Order: sequence, then structure tokens, then C-alpha cells
Amino acid sequence: MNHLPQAWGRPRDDVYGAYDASHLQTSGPQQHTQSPIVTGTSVVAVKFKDGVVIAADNLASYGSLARFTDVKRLRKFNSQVVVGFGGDVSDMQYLDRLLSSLDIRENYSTTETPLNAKNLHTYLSKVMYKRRSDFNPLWNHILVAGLEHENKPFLASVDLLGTTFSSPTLATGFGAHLAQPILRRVVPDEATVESVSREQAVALVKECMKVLFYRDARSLDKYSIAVVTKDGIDLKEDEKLESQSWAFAEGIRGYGTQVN
Amino acid sequence: MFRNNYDNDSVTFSPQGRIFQVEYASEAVKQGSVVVGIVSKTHAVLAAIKRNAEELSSYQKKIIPIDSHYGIALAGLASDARVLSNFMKQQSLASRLTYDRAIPLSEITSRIADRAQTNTQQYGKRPYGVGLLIAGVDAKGPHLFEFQPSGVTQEMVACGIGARSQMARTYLERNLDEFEGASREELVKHALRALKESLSQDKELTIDNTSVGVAGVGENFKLYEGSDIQNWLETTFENREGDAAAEGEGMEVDDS
Amino acid sequence: MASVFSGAPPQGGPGYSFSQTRIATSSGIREHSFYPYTDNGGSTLGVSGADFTILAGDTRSTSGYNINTRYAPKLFKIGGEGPDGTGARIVLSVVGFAADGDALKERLDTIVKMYKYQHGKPMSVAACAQRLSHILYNKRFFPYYVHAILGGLDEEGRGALYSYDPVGSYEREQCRAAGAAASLIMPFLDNQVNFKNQYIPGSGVGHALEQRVPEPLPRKDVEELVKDAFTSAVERHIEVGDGLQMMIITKEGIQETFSELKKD
Amino acid sequence: MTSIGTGYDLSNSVFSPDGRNFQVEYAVKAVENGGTAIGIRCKDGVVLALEKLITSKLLKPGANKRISTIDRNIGVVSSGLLPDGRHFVSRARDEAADWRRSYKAPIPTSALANRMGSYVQAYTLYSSVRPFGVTAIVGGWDLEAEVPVDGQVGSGPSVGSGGKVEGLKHGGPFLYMIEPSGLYWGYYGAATGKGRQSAKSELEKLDLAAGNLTLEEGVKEAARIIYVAHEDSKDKDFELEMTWVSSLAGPTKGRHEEVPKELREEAERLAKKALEGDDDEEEKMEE
Amino acid sequence: MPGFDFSNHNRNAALHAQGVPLPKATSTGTTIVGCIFDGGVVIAADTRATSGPIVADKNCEKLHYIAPQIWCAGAGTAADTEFTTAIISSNLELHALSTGRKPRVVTCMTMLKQHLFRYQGHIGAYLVVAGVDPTGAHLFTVHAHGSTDKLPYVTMGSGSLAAMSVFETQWKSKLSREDAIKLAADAIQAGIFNDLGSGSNVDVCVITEEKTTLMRNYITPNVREQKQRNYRFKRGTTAVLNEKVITREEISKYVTVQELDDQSVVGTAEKMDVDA
Repeated sequence: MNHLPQAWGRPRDDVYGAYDASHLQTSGPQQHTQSPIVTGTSVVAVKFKDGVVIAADNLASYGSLARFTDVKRLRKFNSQVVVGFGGDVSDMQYLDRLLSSLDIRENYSTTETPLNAKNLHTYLSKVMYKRRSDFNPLWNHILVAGLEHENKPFLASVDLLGTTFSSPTLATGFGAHLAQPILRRVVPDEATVESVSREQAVALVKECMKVLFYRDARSLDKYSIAVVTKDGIDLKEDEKLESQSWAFAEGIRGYGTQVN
Repeated sequence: MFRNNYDNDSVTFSPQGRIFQVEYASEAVKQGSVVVGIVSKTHAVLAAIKRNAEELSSYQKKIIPIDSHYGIALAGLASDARVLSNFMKQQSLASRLTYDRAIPLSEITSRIADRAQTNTQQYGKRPYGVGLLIAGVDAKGPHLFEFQPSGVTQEMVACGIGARSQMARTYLERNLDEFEGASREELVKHALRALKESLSQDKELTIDNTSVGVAGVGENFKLYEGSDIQNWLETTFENREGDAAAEGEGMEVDDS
Repeated sequence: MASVFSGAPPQGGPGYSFSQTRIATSSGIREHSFYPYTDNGGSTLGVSGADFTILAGDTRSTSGYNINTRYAPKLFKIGGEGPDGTGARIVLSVVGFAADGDALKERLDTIVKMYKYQHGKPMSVAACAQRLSHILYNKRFFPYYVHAILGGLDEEGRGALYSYDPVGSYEREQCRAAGAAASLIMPFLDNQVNFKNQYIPGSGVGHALEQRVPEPLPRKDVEELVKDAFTSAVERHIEVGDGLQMMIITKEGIQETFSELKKD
Repeated sequence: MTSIGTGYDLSNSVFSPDGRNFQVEYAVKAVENGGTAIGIRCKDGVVLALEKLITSKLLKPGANKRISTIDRNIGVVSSGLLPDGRHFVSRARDEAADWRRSYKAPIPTSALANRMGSYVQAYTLYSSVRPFGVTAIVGGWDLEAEVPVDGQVGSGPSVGSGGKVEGLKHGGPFLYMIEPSGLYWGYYGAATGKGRQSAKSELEKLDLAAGNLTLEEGVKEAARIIYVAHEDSKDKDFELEMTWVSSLAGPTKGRHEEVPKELREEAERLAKKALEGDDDEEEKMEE
Repeated sequence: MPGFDFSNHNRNAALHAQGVPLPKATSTGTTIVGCIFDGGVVIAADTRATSGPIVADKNCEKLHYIAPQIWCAGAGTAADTEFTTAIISSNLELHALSTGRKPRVVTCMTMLKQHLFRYQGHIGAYLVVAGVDPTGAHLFTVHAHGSTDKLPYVTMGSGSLAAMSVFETQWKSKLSREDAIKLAADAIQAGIFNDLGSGSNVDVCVITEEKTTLMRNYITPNVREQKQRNYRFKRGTTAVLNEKVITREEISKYVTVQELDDQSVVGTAEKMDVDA
């Protein structure tokens, strides 16, 4: 170390040559997220007659590295809304804080009705659309699960472009390809929701999580699952996949002509 | 020679801790013609007397529908009310856009209250010279709020502000117990009667000088004027010539 | 959407060994890899009659080869009150990038509501049509990526239909198809609504043959045409299907209907 | 009064020759007319209570709450000009939100009191504004548990370097009172408004500094004190408004909330009974 | 010279560089599956062929004959799957004739992968190869680049994930013939209804030791509904600008004309489309 504080913590000039001070300047065009860094994969959700079930695994990947294995990607907003995040984890954390501050604001008055799932989804869609319009997207695909007025089940999605849609079953990321067909088989339309029980819905979502673990290379066998009904939210953040089947692997020899 | 100089602006306390400018602004409310509001378990009603500057001029606007779920009635400076109502309209639309939610009445009331308070604490501003009654229905049911120039807002069961409104309030206090269970029609009639109380002896409620606004659970706020209120006026005051003491009986006849 | 979850390594690292050329060049200004638009598929159409206007759209929302949902409306009541749009007399249909479509719908709706609040009367469809054009052109250099069709009744009570390009050029028309299957549906409408390429049999020989003169079609015929247009589009366009939402604007108000379409 | 007619009391931010800022003193007068507000710091939480005078029969009973939540764990009750109280609350909420934005954690009660003290004080400095016509009591529970940073990824190592330290204690109940001058102190028991004198003397009897009073007892004492303080203005009706905040383990789970209806009514019943004991003659009038 | 003609390659590359887009090939953006069962193997496919977002063929055939008891389901570029399977079928038949044995599935798979590898992925054929030979029932996938896989159940094409979701939730070992058909058909339907590249009907081919059963349009879940209106135009609606009649006598000067009755004319047309 020398006596010049501005040189502390920087490469030594005598070893590495003069420091390129242009790295320090903060002016220049503002940089925005161009790609996600640490990411979460699918979120899956399905409506049933009294509410919604939503699940996401506990993995945050850094490229192909399984970086964090205890990340909670489902977030309780209040007693009737859960938000599930896919995509960039740091943007998820930003949104998490945003939702916290919104929740605090909403609870200044205890006498008012809390924001329901539909209200929150509308809010989030404005946030996401605003950010994409500023060319500074929040790199997430979000599912909002919960109840709307008269305790009707509500499930809708918003992505980094601000595109929104709602359906009795939803899945983001890899789940859109792999889980949606499973979910739609059981709950093809809004009318069917009425005949789906909580147990069926939970079993269905767990089945999806299992298939996703089989086939999504960026997934994990530890996951979080939440059930939202008018009685509140039952959120479990440390679930493990059960009864996996690898029976197909039996008897597989090679990829072609190999026999034994 | 010193005179009372504590009333020159709204940033000076009097030795008693009063702010005269704010109190004077409240006087402006009393210059305005009377408006009343009442809520029941299911409905919120506003009623107002409209003045005209002269025989041939038009009548002023006293009740303004803001969003589909609520409206306001004003007493005092109409131009101040317009500023506030524009603000309320904009805030209400913003709530629907951002949250897909009808703005709660307590929320919109507190937003204008905050605006009004700022005007009482900074030099160069003046308090609003208008009082408002904010009535409508939100997720929590029907509400009535009173807004004063000082920035004080209160949720009321019934309220009257404006010229000679004390008479209206006296009527409302006398009949306070009846409001909660009252039907839509009864509530309107109560409001009209309260309005009538505060009118000077030689004045009548007519379809030209009266406005009524009603909102209910599952029913949007609607402004009634002119021939729309003919029926209410007739049924409310048809026993006008009858004895004032038998008012209670008269009401029952009306309701049947 | 696949890009969101691409397994690409963090930016700046070396590419995979078998990629022969690095696509991104590190010199100069960095290119935006974020593209703010997408196409959510689907199709809409509108036909105006003597005293009505019909707008219709399928309810499929897609991204790539995926179906986002089988029920995403593309038709919106403008200037009505509450969630059901009570009292509205104008309908906007949007197809293209759904998020832009929603944003456009909400802006127009707010403007029409403010107009009513400030002027004490509902906005005419002609005024609304021009306002919509301005909204679109105001974003000339970051456009709303949508094809809009606006329908209502004009001051004389006749069906009015306006169609737009994404940056605000607009025109009043008898009929218009927009969106993914526009090129499939529009020739059909040209032929069936405006009788293009139809001549009056026996009215002449060669060039002397007379064009069949278009006349406003009755409502029932138009409804049937709309259904046939969509069931046919569903057959030949992969992004069209699931459901058909129709809004019929008459002097009595707006009637909304929904019918099923094929889901494959 | 010596101040009147001197001209030194006509503008804020002006000192009189004897070093007083009369406008601030007048603002205090505004507070002295307000309903009594008190706060009690108990060993496991804080109670805030307010005597809400009923100015009109037409007011909706039970509505018009005046004790406000600032952050999840902090409440404010004030006495004086109602709109100024709202201004104070609104600013306090902004400060709390700002703190969260910077530090990703809730604001400590002491820090909030400090910031609000500075804010209120600033309104005594300029002739273009007037001082706040309120005295505000700020009560909160600073979380004793280790809180995750908002949106934290994972739970971190459970042992070893960067791991958690067992048995570390911080947080607890805090109570501050901020006056129109911007002056603030921490309190065991604070009172302001019309009946502050009798309320203070009641508070002093409780020996709060010993730290033995439980939250539930505090609620009952608070109700009683408000009833005692109301004795001076008996001719007017009032509503008792009470909120509390406890530890995570306590009844409010670290949140600032309204005292449940049953408990409040119980406390009121006891308060009335206590008053009757003091003064039997009043019994019949109490009804 | 056998093989492909590359003489236009340089010209095409230059055109492409100038921004001229490549001509669009019909692709069978497709769901195809295969599944082994006790005693045989079943493959299935949807019947949609697309060109971009346009449906090029609503009822195409994606199950290709290789040998009597070896069949292929093809995804990718339609022409590539058709020609590749045809050439391998031809070669395999020659091979069978010269060896005097029934062709084996591994042989077919090996010929396919060697053929495809040679073209480095430029032949866009993605195939599910299935068959029964004296060594048993076999199921393979072959990718355009030449890689292969051998699994008890496989899916390919744009609907492969949708179809795989069905297998992953419902497959078990030692399926019966009926269960296997049902499972394969369900998998295809998952593709039909969840993947836009797949649609229309389900074709199934079941191969056992005894025989091969091709069940064309095994399930038709997407029959077009009746049109609301009649679009028959009055005769004379279309303008005729020019008219010239050539008599039989005139044309007889150039070609031989033979009279046919109406029925035999209809008989020669191939029936393809489900909807008329």
C-alpha cells in the first residue's frame, strides 16, 4: 500500500501499468439488463374449486451451475395472494421489496379491504410493462395466484414484456411446454375448475414438479408449494419430490446397436 | 396602534393556537348553498340546493359524479371544488388503471385532505374555500365523508354543510336512528326533508333548484336533476299543507 | 420466451467450444439483446352494416408454438363504466402484441371517460377514431405493435368502422380483417361483403359486364359470414382458434357473444 | 400575555428579545386543546391510547381512526390539529419507506423519532411555514429476531464463518414524544393533549422504569388513564382508541395493530369501575 | 453423378447475403411418438403439415413405410423425411433380398444415421424408427445430425415435450398392446392440443411379430363443423373476358382422344382431405 488513498484497492501502477481511469467514469449511456444472470426455472399453478395451488422449485441457476439450492421463489403477499417468480433472481428480489413496500402502504389502514390477487396482478403488469417500455425490463415471468372478489380463485401471468394472460392452469418457462399439457388434461377450461378438489389440484401440481425434475436440466427436486383458499395460505417451502420413477432406465443399453 | 394581525395568512398561529385564515376559509363554506348527505346500510345519498345568480341565469352545479361508484356535493367556492374534483377524478381513474380497483372512499378523501393541509402550512398559499361531502359505495359498503377547508375529514352517518345547514343537521340528528335501516327511497326523502329544513320560509324545493345523487350496493352513483326528481319532491312533500306535527304519519303514507 | 431461460453462460464468458464464430462483437456500442415486442397471434375483423357494426376476434393467445391461454379477449368496450363497461357504445379490437394492445385500450378508455366527465356527453365514434389515430402516432418511434379496429355507430346511427395501422394511419371502411389470418380473411370479406370479383350474370359481355353493387348486408348474414371466416381461418392458420368473441353494436347497446372454435 | 402586541409573535422563525419563539409556543397551545393521547412502554410492548372527543352526533361511530401505522412495527398517536397530525404521519411513512429503500430493513423507532424531530424542527426555522400544531407520540417494537434482508436469497450458512450467533439480543419496545418545537425525548410513559397533567401523574404512579408492567396490564392502565384524564371534560362524549405493538412472540407478532375489541371493552369496563371506586357520586352519571 | 447437386450453393449464399430469404420448405412441425409394449412396438403421429404459420396440409401422413415390419415416424422438413425414408426403405429391401432375411431395425437405424451424418444436419429429418425383427421389438430415434437414441418410449418434433409429459406421467413397463396404443394416441393428442405445430388427426401404426397394422386417422378429434352459409355462386358471376372453344375434332389433330364415362374419372382421384 502507498500513501495515496485513491490507489488503494486498485492494481499497482508499477506492476500493472497506469490504471485506466476511464473505467471509473459513471457518465456514458445508461446500461440496462440485457440478459438474466442468476435464474429460476418454471413456476406451475392450477385453480381448483376453492382456490389455487402454485409451486416452484428452490433452485437458482447461474448458467448451468446450480448456484443456490434453497431459494424461495414463491412469495406470500398477504393472506390471499401468492406470487411465483421465474427468471432473474435479482429482479425477483427487487420486486419482492416493491411488494413489501406496497403491502406496508396497504396496511396503514386496517379497515380497508386488502388488495386481492387481481388487483396485485394488475399492479405488477403495469410495473413490468413500464419497465419494458423504458428498455429496462425486469427479467421475470410471474404468476399471481390467489383470490379475487367474492373469494373466486384467480390465476394470471405477466412476463418481462408486460404481456398478461389468465387461464385455469398456467406454467412459466420449461413448464409452459412440459407442465401445461399435464395440467390442461385435468383442467381444460374454466368450467372444470368447479369440479377439481384441493387434493386433486395438489397432486396434479406435484406430478408436474416431478416431470419437470425429470426433464428440465435446470430444475431441482426440492420445491415450494402453496395453496391459497379463503382460509389463508398454506405455504410449504421445503418439500421434496416423492415416489420418483426411473423404471424406464431398466434394460436400456447404449443408444443403438449395443446389446449388453 | 396594533390591530389583530394573526389573521393575515395561514402560517401564523394566534396566541390561542388558532389559525384564523383557516377559520375564515370555513366561513366561505357557509356562504354556499346547503348540501346534505346520508348513508344507510345499503345506500349513500347526496342532496343539494342549486342557486341561480338571477331569474334568467342557469343554476350552479352542486353535485359532481366523479367515478362510477361515488360523487361529491360542494358548498363554497365552486372553482376550488373543480380543482379538487378534477384531482379526484384523475386519482380515481389511476386507481382503476393501476390496481383494477375502485378507489376506496377513505383513500380518496385522505388524498384531498393531505392536499388541503399543505395549503394551511405554507406561506403564499390559501386554504381551499370549499367544503365537500363525498358519498358513494366501495368494497366496504356505503360511505359518507365530510371534507373541510382545514383539511379535516370525517366519516359521517349524515351531514349537512353550507348556508343555514345547522337546521338540516338538527333534522338529521333528530332522525339519526332511522337512517341505517332506511330504504333507498326513504333515504332520499330524508335528505330532501333535511334540505327543506334549512331553506328560508319563502323558498321551496323545485325540480330546478334541487339535485340528488344516489349510490348503492351494486348500484352506480347517479345524479338526478330536473324531471327525474319530480316524483321524489311530490311524494316527500305532498302532505306539506297538513299538520307539521303529524309528520311521522305522513311518512308512512309516503312509503306505502 | 425461450430466451428468458436460455442456459447461456453469463455474458462476457467464452462461447461454447464448438461455436465457430462469436455472434456478438464487443467493439463499439453494445447491441440491445432485449427486444421489447412479441406477437401474440390471433385475428380480428369488423364489418359495418346499415344500423349496426360487428367486431369479432378469436380468443387464443400464443407465444411461439405455445398457447398462453385459450381465452384472452381481443375486443374491448370503450368508455363504459365498471368492469362490464356498462353504457359503452364504442368497441376497440386490437391484435398483435397483447401488452401494447392492453395499454392502448386503457389509454383510449381513460380518454373517452375523461371526455365524458369534462363535456358531460359521450364521445362520438368519429372523434374517438381520430383521437385513437393521434394516440398511435404519438408513439411513432416506439409504436404500439397492434392492428386496431374501432367500431360503433355514427351520428346518423349507421354502422361505423375504422381500421388502423400501428402508427396511426386510419380509414373508415365497410369491413376489415387484421392480425395473423388477415391475409386469409380479407379476400373473403372483399368478395362477400363488398362483392369484389362478382359480376351480375348476363349483364353484359367481357368488359361490359357489370360489377355486383355492394349494399349493406343484414345482420344475420354478417354474423354468419364472420363465423365462417373464423372457422375457415382456424383450418389454415395455426395461431387462430379456441374461441370466437363477437360484439355487435346497435342503438340498443353492445351485445357480446362467445362461441367455441377448434382447439388444435 | 407579554407576547401579544410586541410584534415578535407575528412570524415564525423570529426570536423575541428574551429568546423565545412565540409561534412555536402558540402551536403548543393548539396541542393543549386536543384530546388526551398517551403512550406506555411496557416490558413486552407499547400501548398507544387516545381520547377521541365526539364533536358531532352525526359522526360514524367507530370510524375515523386517528392512531396511525407508520411501518409494520411502529404507530403514532398525536394530539392537536388533526390535519397537521396527518401531515406528520404521512412524512413519517415516507421516512420509514426511505429507510427501507436504503437499508433493506425496517427503521428503528429511535431513528424514526430522530428524523421526525428534525423534520418538525425545520418547520420552526422559516417564516414561510408555520410549526406543526401537534405533539406526536411514536411507539414501536424493534424486532428482536434476526431479520432476513428483504428478498434475501437462501438462508446462508447456519454455522461457522458468517453463521448465526446464538443468544444475541437487540430490539425491544420504544416510545418517543415529539413536540412542535422538534424537541423529542424517549419515554416510559408519555402524555399530551388536554388531560396530560392528570395523565402524567397517573403514569408516574406506575413505576414504568422498573420494567415490570406487562403489555396486557399496560392496555388496561392506558384505558384507565384516558378515562381519568377525561374527567376534566366530562360534559363531552368520547371514544377510546387504543393500539399496541408486541414482540414477535407476543399477541401482535411484532406488528402495530388495533387492540382487539374484546380486550378494549374489558379494559374500558375496568376503567369505569376504577373511576366509580374513586368517586361514588359519579356512578349514576356514568351511564 | 449420384447425390445432391450443389452447383447453386454459391449463388444462393450470395443471394442470402443480400437479404433474399430462403424459400420456405414445408415442415411437419409435428408431434411423433413411439412406445414399446409387451410383444411389439407402436408409433403414432399427428397429421398437420405447416409452412410457417400456415397449415399446408391438414391430413398428411407422417408414418412412413420402411419394410413390412419396420416403420418410421418423421418430423422436420417434409421432403427430407419422405426422401430419406424412401431411400432407406429401398436400400433395406435390396439388403433383405441379398441376405435373404427379414431386415432388422438396427440395420435400418444404422443406415439412417450414416446417411444423415453424411449431410451434417442439412437433411432436416428427425425420425422415430420402430419395428419388429427376429431379435425382437425395437424403438429408436434418429436426429438430423445422425445421433440416435434407444429408449422404451420416445417423442420428437415441436410437440415432443407435450407428448413426453403424457409418457412421463402414465408410462409403465410391460404395457399391453391396447394400453400402448391408448398411451401413444394420448401423447399425440397432447401435442395436437398444446403445440401449435401439431394438429388435426392421430395416425397410429402397431407392429407385432405377426403383423403390422396401420391405423390411418385412428382418432379424428378436429372435424370441421358445417359452414353457416352456402358459397355457391350463380353461374356467370365470374367475368369472362375471353372465350375460345376447341372442339374435339380440332384437338384430335394433335392427340388421341378417348371417351371415358364419368365414374372412372372420379375413381382415379386420390382422396386425401378429410373435409370436402
